[in-house]
Amino acid sequence: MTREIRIIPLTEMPAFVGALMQGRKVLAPTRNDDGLCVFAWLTAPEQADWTCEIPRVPPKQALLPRTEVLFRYHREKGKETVSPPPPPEPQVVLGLHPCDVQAIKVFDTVFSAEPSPDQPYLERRAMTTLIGRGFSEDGPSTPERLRRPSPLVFCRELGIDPMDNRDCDAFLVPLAASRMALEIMTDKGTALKPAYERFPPAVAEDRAAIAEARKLSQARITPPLDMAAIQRNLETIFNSDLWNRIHEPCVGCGACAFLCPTCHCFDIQEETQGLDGARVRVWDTCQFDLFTRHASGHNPRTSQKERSRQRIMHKFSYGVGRFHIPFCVGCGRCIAACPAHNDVRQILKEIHDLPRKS
Amino acid sequence: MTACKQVDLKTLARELLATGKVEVFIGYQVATQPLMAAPLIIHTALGASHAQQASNPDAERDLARKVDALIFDDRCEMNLVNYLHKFKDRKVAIVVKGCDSRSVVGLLQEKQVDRKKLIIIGAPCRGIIDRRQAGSEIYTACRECPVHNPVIADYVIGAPVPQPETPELSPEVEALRKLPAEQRWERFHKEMSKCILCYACRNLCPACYCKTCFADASKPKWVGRTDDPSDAMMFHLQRLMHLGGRCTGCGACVRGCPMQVDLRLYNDHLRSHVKQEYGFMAGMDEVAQPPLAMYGTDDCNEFIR
Amino acid sequence: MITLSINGVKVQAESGASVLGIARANGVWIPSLCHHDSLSDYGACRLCLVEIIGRGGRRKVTTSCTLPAAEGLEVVTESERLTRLRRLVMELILASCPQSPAVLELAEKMGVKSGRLETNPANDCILCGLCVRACREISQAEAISFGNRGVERKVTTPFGELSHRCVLCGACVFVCPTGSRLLNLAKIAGEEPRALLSRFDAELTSTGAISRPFPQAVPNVPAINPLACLKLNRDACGLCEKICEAKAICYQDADRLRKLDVGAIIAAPGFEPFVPDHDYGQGYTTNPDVVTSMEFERMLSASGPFGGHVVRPSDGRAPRRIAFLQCVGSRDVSCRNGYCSSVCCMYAVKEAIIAKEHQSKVEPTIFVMDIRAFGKDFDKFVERAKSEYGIVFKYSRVADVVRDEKTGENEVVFTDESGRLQRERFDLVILSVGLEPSADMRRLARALGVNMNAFGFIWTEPLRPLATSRAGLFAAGAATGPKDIPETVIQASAAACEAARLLAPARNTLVTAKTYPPERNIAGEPVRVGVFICHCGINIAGVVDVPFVKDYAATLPGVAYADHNLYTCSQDTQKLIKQCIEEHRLNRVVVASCSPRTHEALFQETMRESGLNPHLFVMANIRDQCSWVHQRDPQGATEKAQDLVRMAVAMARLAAPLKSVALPVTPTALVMGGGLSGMTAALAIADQGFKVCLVEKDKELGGNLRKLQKTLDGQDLQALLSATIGRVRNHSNIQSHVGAALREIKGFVGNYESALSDGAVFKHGAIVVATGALEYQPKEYGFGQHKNIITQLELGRRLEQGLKNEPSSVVMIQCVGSREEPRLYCSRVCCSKAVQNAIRLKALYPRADVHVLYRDMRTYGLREPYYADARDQGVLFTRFDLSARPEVTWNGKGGAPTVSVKDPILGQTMTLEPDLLVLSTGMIADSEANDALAKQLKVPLNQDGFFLEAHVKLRPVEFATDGIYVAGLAHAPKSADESTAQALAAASRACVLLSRRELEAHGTIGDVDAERCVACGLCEKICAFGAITLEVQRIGRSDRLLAKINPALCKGCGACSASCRCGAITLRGFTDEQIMAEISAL
Amino acid sequence: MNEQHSEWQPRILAFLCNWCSYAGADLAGVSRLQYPPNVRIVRVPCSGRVNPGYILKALQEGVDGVLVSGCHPGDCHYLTGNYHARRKFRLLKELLDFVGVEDGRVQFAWVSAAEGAKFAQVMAEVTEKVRALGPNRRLAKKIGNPKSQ
Repeated sequence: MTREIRIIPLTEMPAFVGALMQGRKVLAPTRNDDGLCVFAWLTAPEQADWTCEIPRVPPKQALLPRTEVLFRYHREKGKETVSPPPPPEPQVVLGLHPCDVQAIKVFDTVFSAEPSPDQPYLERRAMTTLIGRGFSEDGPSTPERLRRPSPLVFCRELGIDPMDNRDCDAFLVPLAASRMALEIMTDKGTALKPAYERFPPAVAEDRAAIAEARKLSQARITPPLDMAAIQRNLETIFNSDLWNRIHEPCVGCGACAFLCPTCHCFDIQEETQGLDGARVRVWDTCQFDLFTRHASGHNPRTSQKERSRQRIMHKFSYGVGRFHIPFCVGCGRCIAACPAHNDVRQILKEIHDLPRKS
Repeated sequence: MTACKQVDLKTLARELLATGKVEVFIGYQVATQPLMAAPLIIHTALGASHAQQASNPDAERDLARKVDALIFDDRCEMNLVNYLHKFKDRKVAIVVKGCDSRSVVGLLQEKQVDRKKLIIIGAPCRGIIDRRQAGSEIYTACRECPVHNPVIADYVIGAPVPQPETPELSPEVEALRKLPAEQRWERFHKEMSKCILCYACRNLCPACYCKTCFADASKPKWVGRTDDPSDAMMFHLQRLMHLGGRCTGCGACVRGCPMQVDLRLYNDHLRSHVKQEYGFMAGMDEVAQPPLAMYGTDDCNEFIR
Repeated sequence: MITLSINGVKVQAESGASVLGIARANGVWIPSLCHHDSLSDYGACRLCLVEIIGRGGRRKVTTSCTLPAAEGLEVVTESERLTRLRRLVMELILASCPQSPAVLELAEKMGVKSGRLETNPANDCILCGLCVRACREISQAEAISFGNRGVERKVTTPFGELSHRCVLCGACVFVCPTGSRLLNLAKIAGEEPRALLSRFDAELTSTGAISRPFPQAVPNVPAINPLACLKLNRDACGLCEKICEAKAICYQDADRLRKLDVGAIIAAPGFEPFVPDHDYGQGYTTNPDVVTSMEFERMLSASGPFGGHVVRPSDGRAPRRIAFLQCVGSRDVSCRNGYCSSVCCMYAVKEAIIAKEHQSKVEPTIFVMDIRAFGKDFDKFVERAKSEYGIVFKYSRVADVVRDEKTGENEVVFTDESGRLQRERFDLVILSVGLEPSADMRRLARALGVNMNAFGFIWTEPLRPLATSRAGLFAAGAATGPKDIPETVIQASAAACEAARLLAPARNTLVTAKTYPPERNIAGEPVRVGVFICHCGINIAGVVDVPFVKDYAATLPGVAYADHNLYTCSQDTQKLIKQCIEEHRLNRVVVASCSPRTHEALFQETMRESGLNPHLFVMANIRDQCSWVHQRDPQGATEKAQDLVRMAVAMARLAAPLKSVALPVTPTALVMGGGLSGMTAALAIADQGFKVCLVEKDKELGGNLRKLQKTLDGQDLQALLSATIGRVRNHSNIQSHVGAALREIKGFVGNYESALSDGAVFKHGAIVVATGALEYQPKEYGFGQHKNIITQLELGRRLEQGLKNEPSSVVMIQCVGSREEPRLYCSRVCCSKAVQNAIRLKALYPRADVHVLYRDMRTYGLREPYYADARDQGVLFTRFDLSARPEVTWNGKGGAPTVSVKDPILGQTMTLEPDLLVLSTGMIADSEANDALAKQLKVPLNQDGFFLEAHVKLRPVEFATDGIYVAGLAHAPKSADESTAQALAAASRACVLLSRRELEAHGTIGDVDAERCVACGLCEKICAFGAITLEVQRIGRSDRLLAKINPALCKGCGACSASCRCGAITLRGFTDEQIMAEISAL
Repeated sequence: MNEQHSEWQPRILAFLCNWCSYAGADLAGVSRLQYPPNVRIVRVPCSGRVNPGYILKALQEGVDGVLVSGCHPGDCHYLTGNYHARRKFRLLKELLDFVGVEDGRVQFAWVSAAEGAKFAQVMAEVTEKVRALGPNRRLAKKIGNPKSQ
C-alpha cells in the first residue's frame, strides 16, 4: 500500500497549522523577539517558522514540561485534601528534526522502562502526535540558509539521517516550488485528516523527488562514529586523567543539559503558598552540585570533574549499556549553547582515539 | 595601569611554565566554532615536579603544543578571571582584557585571590566581535567599555590602545529608564520569561563565587526552580542585588546566556546608580571601599517616610 | 450563672444583671440614651423596650435596662411592635431635643424623621437623669437633681442657686448623652472647671486624674493624681476600681518614709526651665504667640499636642516667620541669673532646623548675643543650619515683643550690633528659656547638708567637680550648673565612680542569685508548641474573638496544646503554663498577648523555671497590634490575630535553644595617656581595687596640665599636677610606663593582651584612651615672626611671674586656628582663658588697655560671671566676623604690631597698637598618633582627628566596641574640670566591666557557617562593634581564612547576616529560616 | 482574590526594628490610635537585619505590599544598622523601580519609639497606597496557589 502523501504549498502552511490547532496544542519552531529559534507553544499559526533547523530550545517540553504539577493540596483545620492535575490535552509537535525524533525515542525508552514506567509521561505521550520534518541540503526547495546545515549538527556521524521519517506520525519533506510534502505514517497521522484533506495528494513526480532526496541524504551519512569503541573505552577510563582536562573549562552551568533533547533528569519540589501547595516536577541536571548532594551534606560527585564525567558517561556508556541506545542524537545544541565553548565532538574524538589498553 | 613590560604571549607563557613561576596558565585558543575562542588552561604536568616534567618528553611535547595554541585577538570574549576560583591555592598566570582586569581587582578587594600567587597578563583590547551580528560589529558592552586597557597587570601583550569616549550610561538603558513603569515591566517580564535557570550567568560571573549560592540553598529556600517567571525574577533580582556596587560590566553573563537574556540592562542600571550616587566604579581601585560596605549619614533619604 | 434566651438564642449571664447589658455583650443592639455602664439604670428614655414572652406566649413590653435576667427568661429585641413603639418614643425625644447631633444620629439609625410634633430648639435635655445619677453615684456631690414637675421639669441645683457642693468634676457633662448646653458648670458652681494640664506637654494639653506621665515612662503604667482624684479627696467616685478588671487600683497607696543605710549619696535633682513672668517682659504672659522653647519643643514633637505640625497658638495657622529670642532667663542679672545656660543656643538651632524640616516655608531667625556652640562638633551643626537651612542669626539684644492685636503680628524690638533700635515682624516668637535650679533645691541642700553657690546650684569643688561640701556626698548634672546631655551623662558616671571608690570593699556583698532547674535537652524531640492566647481582661477579648483564635491555633502544624487565659501574664497563668509544659511535653511556647518589649522577659523566666531554654519562646502581639488599634473592626482584628499567631507558631517551630557563653574578665585596665585625664582615670580604677597599667608617651607624667597654671576661678593647677603625680607613683595598683607606646594589642573586651615598646607584656580587661591633644601652633597673624606676638598659654605663664614691662595695651585675638576650615570646631576653653588673662592683666596693670577681639564669647555656664567681671574691669570686647578678620602688620624690625579691625558699633576700622598681641590658639588632635592608635584598637575618629564616641549624647565616654573608653582631650577640647569628670566617668564604665568575674555573651548573636563563608570581608567592614574579624581557622584538615564572630562583642543586630551574599552568617534567634517561615506563614 | 471585588483587602507585611518602630507600634496601641488592620508585623532586631531577599520573597509569596521601618538616622540602637539598611534599600528601590515594580509596593519609613501617631499614620498611608495599586500580580508566584492562576 502506498503511503498517503499530501502536497502543501508553503503559503498554505499557516492554514494547515491553523487546522492542527483546532482542539490541540501545537509546539513548533518559532523565532523569538531576539531572532532566536526556539520550540514554543503556538498562539497563532503564522508563528511556526520553517527557516529554523535546530531550535535552541528542544521540543522536550511537550513531553517533560519544565514544570509539571503532579498534584495539588490544601490544608485547613489540620486536614489536607489532595487533588490531581487536569488530564493532558491532545497536542502536536510540529517540525521535528529527525534527531529530535530520535531523542523522543530515548525518552520513550527511559520513561516506559520497567519496573517503574512514568505514568504522567506516558499519559502525555499518548496524547501527542509527532510531525517530523526532513532536512535536505540537496532539495531544490530547501531555503538558502538551510542548504548549508549547521556545522554543529553531527547527527549523521551518529547514524541519524535528517530525512528519516521513521517514528513519526507524519513527516514533512521540502519540495521544489516552495511546497512541502506531508507523509502520513501512522493512525495518529491519519487522524489529522481534517487538517490535511483539503490539500492535494502527491503525484508521481513528487514521490520521485522525495525518494531522490532521501537517496542523496542517505549517501551523505558519514561513516558513523564507532559508538561501540567509545563505549568500550569509556568503561576503562573512569579514573583517567582525561577527565581532569575535560572538566576544566566547564563552568558547571546547566545550559547543555537543559537544552539537550535527551536529558531528562528532574527534581521534585514543593511549591506552597499559605495553606495551598503543589508538588511539582522540574528540570534538573547532573551538572549541578545540588543534584547529588545528600541531605547529610555529603556529595558523591564533589567537583565539576565528577559531574562532567557523569554527563559523558551517561550519554555514551550507561544509556547504551542499559537501553542499547546512545543518549546523544548529535543535534549540536550543547555545543552552540556552551558558554565555555566546550565541544562534545572533540571529547568523543579524544575518547575514541585513546590508545586501547590491553 | 602602571607601565610594565610588553611581551610576546607565547614566549612569556613558555617561560613562566618552564621556570615553574606558574603552575597554571589561563589563556585563549581557537574554538571549534567560527568567530570564537575557547579557554585554554595549561598545566605544568599534574603532580609532577619540575625536574620530572623535563624528563618526560611526551608531557613536554604536549605542553609545547598547547603553548603554541595560545592566541589573543578580537574573538577572545570569555572573562577568564572566573577560572581563578578553580585554582585558588595555585600559582596562576592569566590573560585579561581591560574589562576582565577589573574583575581581578574586585577579587583582590574581596580577598578571593592571592596577589602573590597571581601573574596578570594584560591584553589591551579594542572590543570583541559580536558573533551574533555575524562578525560585523563589536559587542555593545565593548562599545561602551571605559577600560580598553587593563587597570592592573604584571605584563602586557601589545601596545596600549586608545580609549574611545564612552557614554556615561548605555543609550539603551537610558531609553528604557524613560519608559513608563508598565513598559519597563513588560521588558523585564519578557527577559525573565526567556530564562531557563541554567545559571550560566552566575557560573560565568567572576563576582559570583559563593560556595553555596542562595539559589541552591534549601534552608531557607530563596528561589524555586519552576517556569513560573517569578522564580527567574527572584533569582535575577537577588543576584542583581548581590552584584550591586560589585559588577564591573564585563558582559560575561550576557554573552554566555544560551537564551540571550539581556541582564546587561539591569546591571548597567545599578552600576550607573552606584557611580552617580557614590562615585564608585567597581574593580578600578583595589583599596577603594565598596559602597555597600559603607554608609553616609547624608545618604539619600527621600524614598523613606 | 443562669441561662436566658435573647431572640431565641440561649445566652449565659449573671442572675439579676440587666438584660440590656447582656444583649449588648452578646452583640445584640438595642437603642438607648439613658444607660451608662457605671451608673444605675432607671428606664428614663424608654428607648430600650423589649418584649418578654410569658407563659402561653403572651408578650409583654418593658425597658430592658431595668429588666433583671432570670433563669429561662425569653426576650425578643426586634419586632414590628417594638419598632413602632421605639419610633414613637424617639419622635417624642426628638421633639424635645431637636438639635443634638447624638440624638439625630440615633433617630436616623432608627428610621425616625422629625415632623409631627412641635419642637423646642432651645432645649437639648431629654431629662434622662444620667447627670443626676453621675453627680450622686460617682461624685457623691448631689449638687444637681430634678426640679419642678411636668413640662417644667428640669435639671437644676437646689433652689436654682449656685451649689457649694459641686466639686467641678465634670462627670455630669461627661455622661450627658445629648451634650446638653444647659448643663453648665458655671451655672452650677459659679466657676469654670480648670483643666488638669499635662506637665509633659508643657501644659499645652490637658490630662486626666489618672494618666501615664508620658508615653515612655518607666514603669509605663497610669498613676492617680492625688490632687485631682475624687476618691482620695472626697471618698467619692471609685469608678476606676470598679472598671479595672486586673484589680490594680489601690487607694491606700501613699507616700511612705523609709530609712536606708548607705555609704554614699549622689544628688542629681536636675533643673527647672526658667519661667518668664509678667515682669520679665516680652509678652509671654499676655501674648498667645509668644511661647517658651519647652512649649515649642512639644509643638514640634510628632507625639506632641499638634502631631508635629508647627502652628500659631492664637489662630492655629502655620507660622512663616519665627523668631527665637536667646538668653531668656540667662546671662541676665535682672532675674539674678548671671550665668549662661549653656544649652539654649544649640536647642534653638535644633528647634529651628526641625521646624524647617516639618514646614519648609518656615523662616527662622535667632536673636543672639553670642552663638555658643562650644560642644563637640556643634559648630558644624550651626554652619549647616545657616548654609543648608537658611537659618538667620542676628547679633542683638531684644528689648520687647509687641503684639498688634488687629493683625496678630508680633514685633520684635531689638538693638542691632551698631546700637540702633530695630523692629521686625514675626508670626511666632519663641523664648529660649534658660536653666534654673529646681524650686526645692534649697530644701534638698539643707536636708543633705551641702552648700549652694551664688545662683542656688549645688556647690562642688572646682577641681573635683562631683564632690560637694560634704564628704561622701556627690552631686551630678544640671543641679550643679547648666549642662548639655553629654556633660550630664559624664557627670552621672563620674559621680557613680566617686561613690564606687567609697563602696568598692562592699562590692557583691548584698547579692542573692536565683537558681533554675537544669535545662531540658530537647534535641531530637518532635516539635510540640503550646499556644496561650490572652484575653487581657477585655483589652483583647473585647475586640478579638479569643476562643475562636484559640481553636484556630490548635489546628496549626506543630501545635500540641492551645489555651486561652483571662490574663496570661498573671502569676496563676505562669503556674498553669509550667503545668502544661510538664503535662503536654511542650518544647516551644507561643503567647499571643501584648508586646514582647514589655512581657517577653516575664514569660522567658517562666520558661527557665520549667527547665526550657528561654529562646524557645515566641510572642504574638495581638493587643497593641490588633485589639487596641482595630477597635472598630473586630473581624479584621480577629483575622489579623489568627495570622499573627500562625506567624509566631511558624517562627517557634524553628526556634532553637541558645546558649549564652561566659567569658572570663582580666581585672586590669590599660590607660593610654598620663595627662590629667589618664592619671585621674588610673587612680579612680586603682582605688576600686583593680590593677592599672598607665602608658605615657612622654618621659614624664602630666601631659598638657604641665603647661597650665591656674583655672578661671584661680585654682592652682600645678599643685593639682604634683599631687596627682604623687598619688599615681605611690599607688600600689598602678604601674606607670613613661616614654612608652603601645606596640601590639590582641584580644577583645575583658581579655586583651598588650605589648608595650618598653618590652612589657600584660593582660587586661579594659582600655581607657586619654591620649590628650596638642596646642595649635598658629601660622596666622604673624605668629613666630614678632616677639610681641604670643599665645594665650604663654601669656598665662608670663603673668604668673609678672610681665617684664608694664604694658599699656594688650590685644587678644580669639579663635586662632579654630572654627574655620580646616578645623571647623570650637576649642571651647580659649574664651575663658582670654577672660582669665584679661582680668589678671587688669588686676596687675589697671591702666593697661585690654582689647579682646572675638567672634562669639563662649564663657558658657558658670564662666559667664567672669566675662561680666572682665567687662566691669574695663576690658574691651569687640566682635569681628570671619569675613572681616583682624589684620596684623608691623613696621620693619622694631615696630609694634598694628591690629586693624572693623568696629561694628562705629562701622569703621579701628587700629590698635598693642605692646602684646595675644593669640587664643585652639587645640588640635594629634592626628598621626590618634590614627595609629585608632587602627590598633579598631575605633573610629571624627573628621578632625579626635576619637569618636559611641553616641555623642548618650554614650560620651565609651566606644561602640565594648571594653574601650575615652576621656579628656583625646575626645574633644575641654577644660581641666571637664576632663577630670570624663576621666572619672570612663573609669566608672571600665570598672563596671572589670568588677565582673565573667562576661555573659547573650545568645542572640551572629553565627558563621564555615561551609559557606568565602572570607570576602564584607561583614567585617559592616560590623559597627568590631565583633567580626577574618581569621585563619582549622576546618577539618585544612586551614582556611574565615569570618569569626566574637560573642563577647556581638550585639545581635544582624546587619552582617543581611549583607552576607553567601548566607554564611545567620543571627541566632532571628535566623533567615525563621524570618522566611514567618513570611511564608502569612 | 479579585480586584473588581470590593472586598479585596491588601495584605501587607511590615518589618519593624525592635527598638524604635516596634515600640512606635506599641505606643500607637497604648494610645489606641486606630488604623486599618491590613498590616502584619515581623519583629527584627534592626532594620539592618532585613535582607532585601526577605522583601522580594514576601512579594513572591503574594503579599501586596512590604514596609520596612527602623529608627531614624542617627538613632539606631546598633549605631549604624539603619544607615547600612538605607543604602541597601536604596539599591533595591532603584532596581525595583527600574524593572517596573509599582512604586509603593515596597515602602520604607523611620518611626521612633515616641512616634505612635506617626506609626498609625504610616500604617494608614501604606495601606491606602497599596490598596490603590491593587493586588500584587507582578512578582507574586502563581504555581503554588490554584486561585491565583
